[in-house]
Amino acid sequence: MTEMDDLTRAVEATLFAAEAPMTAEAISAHLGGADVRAALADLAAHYRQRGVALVERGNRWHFQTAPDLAHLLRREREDVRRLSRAATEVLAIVAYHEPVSRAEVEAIRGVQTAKGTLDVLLEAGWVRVAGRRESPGRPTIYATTPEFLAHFGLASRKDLPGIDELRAAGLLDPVEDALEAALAESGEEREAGEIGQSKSPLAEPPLASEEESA
Amino acid sequence: MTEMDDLTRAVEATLFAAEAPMTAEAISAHLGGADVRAALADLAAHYRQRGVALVERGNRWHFQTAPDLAHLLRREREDVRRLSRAATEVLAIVAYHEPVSRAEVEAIRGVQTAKGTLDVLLEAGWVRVAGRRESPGRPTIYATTPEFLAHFGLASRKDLPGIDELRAAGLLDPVEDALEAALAESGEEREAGEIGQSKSPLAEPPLASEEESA
Amino acid sequence: MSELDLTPAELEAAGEWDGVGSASSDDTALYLELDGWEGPLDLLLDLARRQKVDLRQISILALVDQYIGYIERAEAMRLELAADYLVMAAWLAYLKSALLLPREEQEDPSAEELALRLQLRLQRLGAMREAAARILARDRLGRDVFLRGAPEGLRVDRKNSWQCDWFALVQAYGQVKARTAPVVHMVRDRMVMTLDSALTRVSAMLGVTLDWIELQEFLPPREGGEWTDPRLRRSALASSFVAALELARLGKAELAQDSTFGPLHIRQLRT
Repeated sequence: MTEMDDLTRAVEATLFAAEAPMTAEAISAHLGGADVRAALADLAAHYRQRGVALVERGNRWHFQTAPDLAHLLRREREDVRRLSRAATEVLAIVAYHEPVSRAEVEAIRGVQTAKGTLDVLLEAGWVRVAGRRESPGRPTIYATTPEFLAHFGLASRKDLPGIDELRAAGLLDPVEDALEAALAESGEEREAGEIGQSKSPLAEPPLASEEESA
Repeated sequence: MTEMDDLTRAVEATLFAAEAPMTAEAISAHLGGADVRAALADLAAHYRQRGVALVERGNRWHFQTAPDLAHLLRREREDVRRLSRAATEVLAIVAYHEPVSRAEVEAIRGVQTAKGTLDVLLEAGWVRVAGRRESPGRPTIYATTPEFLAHFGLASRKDLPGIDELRAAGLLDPVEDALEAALAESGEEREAGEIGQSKSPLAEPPLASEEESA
Repeated sequence: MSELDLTPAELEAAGEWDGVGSASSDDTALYLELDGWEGPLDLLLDLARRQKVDLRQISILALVDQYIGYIERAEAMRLELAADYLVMAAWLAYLKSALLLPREEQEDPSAEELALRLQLRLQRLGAMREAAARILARDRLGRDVFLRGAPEGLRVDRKNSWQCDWFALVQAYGQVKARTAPVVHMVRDRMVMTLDSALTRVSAMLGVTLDWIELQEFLPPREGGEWTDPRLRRSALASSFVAALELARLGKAELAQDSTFGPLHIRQLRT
């Protein structure tokens, strides 16, 4: 490395610390009137191939990150995240019932839907706002997008399995039924007192607030 | 000028663009996991005699103007925090004795420390709460931060002015320890029981309360 | 500035002291203003510095005299003295008298020990005060050295890539449907024996005989495949049991069970 003269060092430090681009005159005034042109030229040459460049724009000088490294300033990081259970349910309801309002989604789910849950689906690009329903309150209605079909490998919404198919696959069996079936199978000899297993309708409030967030 | 390798350029650009000092790990993470230690050493050497220097403060790296150019760059409006004498003393005691409890600070200063004094240092980001001491009362203990090192141009606490001499002279040890050592040295003929045990109420004057706030 | 062996005057020159207790003034010019000191120890340290010797060699006796003299002058000028200063004065007066006593008459802890302790404290405070001045005299960020004035800043934009598969979607819909279905499910009729019918049945059967009858006998006969529903059987057993308890409570029947979990027997009570 070559020795730098003091003026060049001073110009370098001044421009480095400056909060805005400076004209050669302003730098000179700051440094007691020295002629800084040679120093600026030296510095510009020195920084030409470094990670930082000294550039002149409209007579004002400033340091900036080398243009080819600009991508370092803004990096994108993609976090792969699994859709939460709640969001998956909302997505499924939108897909099966579209176009559907949030109130309708909630009625079908039986739980309130956090605002963030729909936002996640909008962000993922799987659900879009499909206008407003011409009914009191004119609620926003939602529908799925072509990206939704593409992501799930569906040619159209008709490809979603119907209710009968779901039932055949056992996906519609209520949890309680499955439990009782299991009990009846294993527990012929159980005591009578155990009958009380079947849930009363009051065991679950109709509209619980959503525990699981998106 | 010699050709720079891409990684060194990227490290240079990253640190130039960064708004706060960065650890080598953070730089590495930003640049996709590359080992940046060699690049940092190269850059530090390159900038050693320039108007701008690459420095390491508490494991964090940043560029700053060269100290000898201070007279050229000093601004009309200093943006350094003015500290009260009390705050300055507390800061020094925390730095040289860390981790240290408030009671220990007060024992050295001989006055109670106003709550605001420590708050000023916490707010400046120079002192942090470093947990609690596992002793009766579990007092909160304080230590300095990387920002403290950066602000005062210290690479690490080892850089604290005169810390080695102070330690060698025993001036960082508690008074009790020093007293015992001194008595053991001078008073071979004394009875062991006499040494530093059982403090009488008169053994030490009480703490004064701090009138001056930070 | 050299970082070692700063004199008090240089400490002042470091420029950050707000304190008024200037050590560079000489003894006669002592400010009679206690606000300048941060307590008695601070004043003592200042007085000690005036001895212009290493803190390890200060004369405690001289220091005590100076302090007490200072306090007396302040009192003579009718200045309000903070209690701390008076307490220290009293303590120092005690220390002085103890130091002047012959050694053997001294109490424990000895006056020398007390003096040494005071000296050690002054040394420590003095060391920290110098250290503070040295720290403040370093090249400070924003005063002597500067960070880049207009850093571009580094930004990491987080983008979420959401994952969900076909099966999870369909399964979720099935679960929603299943979860909201129980309203229908719960009203499904179930074969049960009510308590009323059990009461009637047990009462009627008890009227037939005076012998002990096992509770099991009261259950409806297994015929016509009706018993294939185990739930009806359990319901009948439970209802009959409650009916038996009710009859016993009413004094119409008595119950007996030979062993825990053994067969439960019931018979009519003669009235």
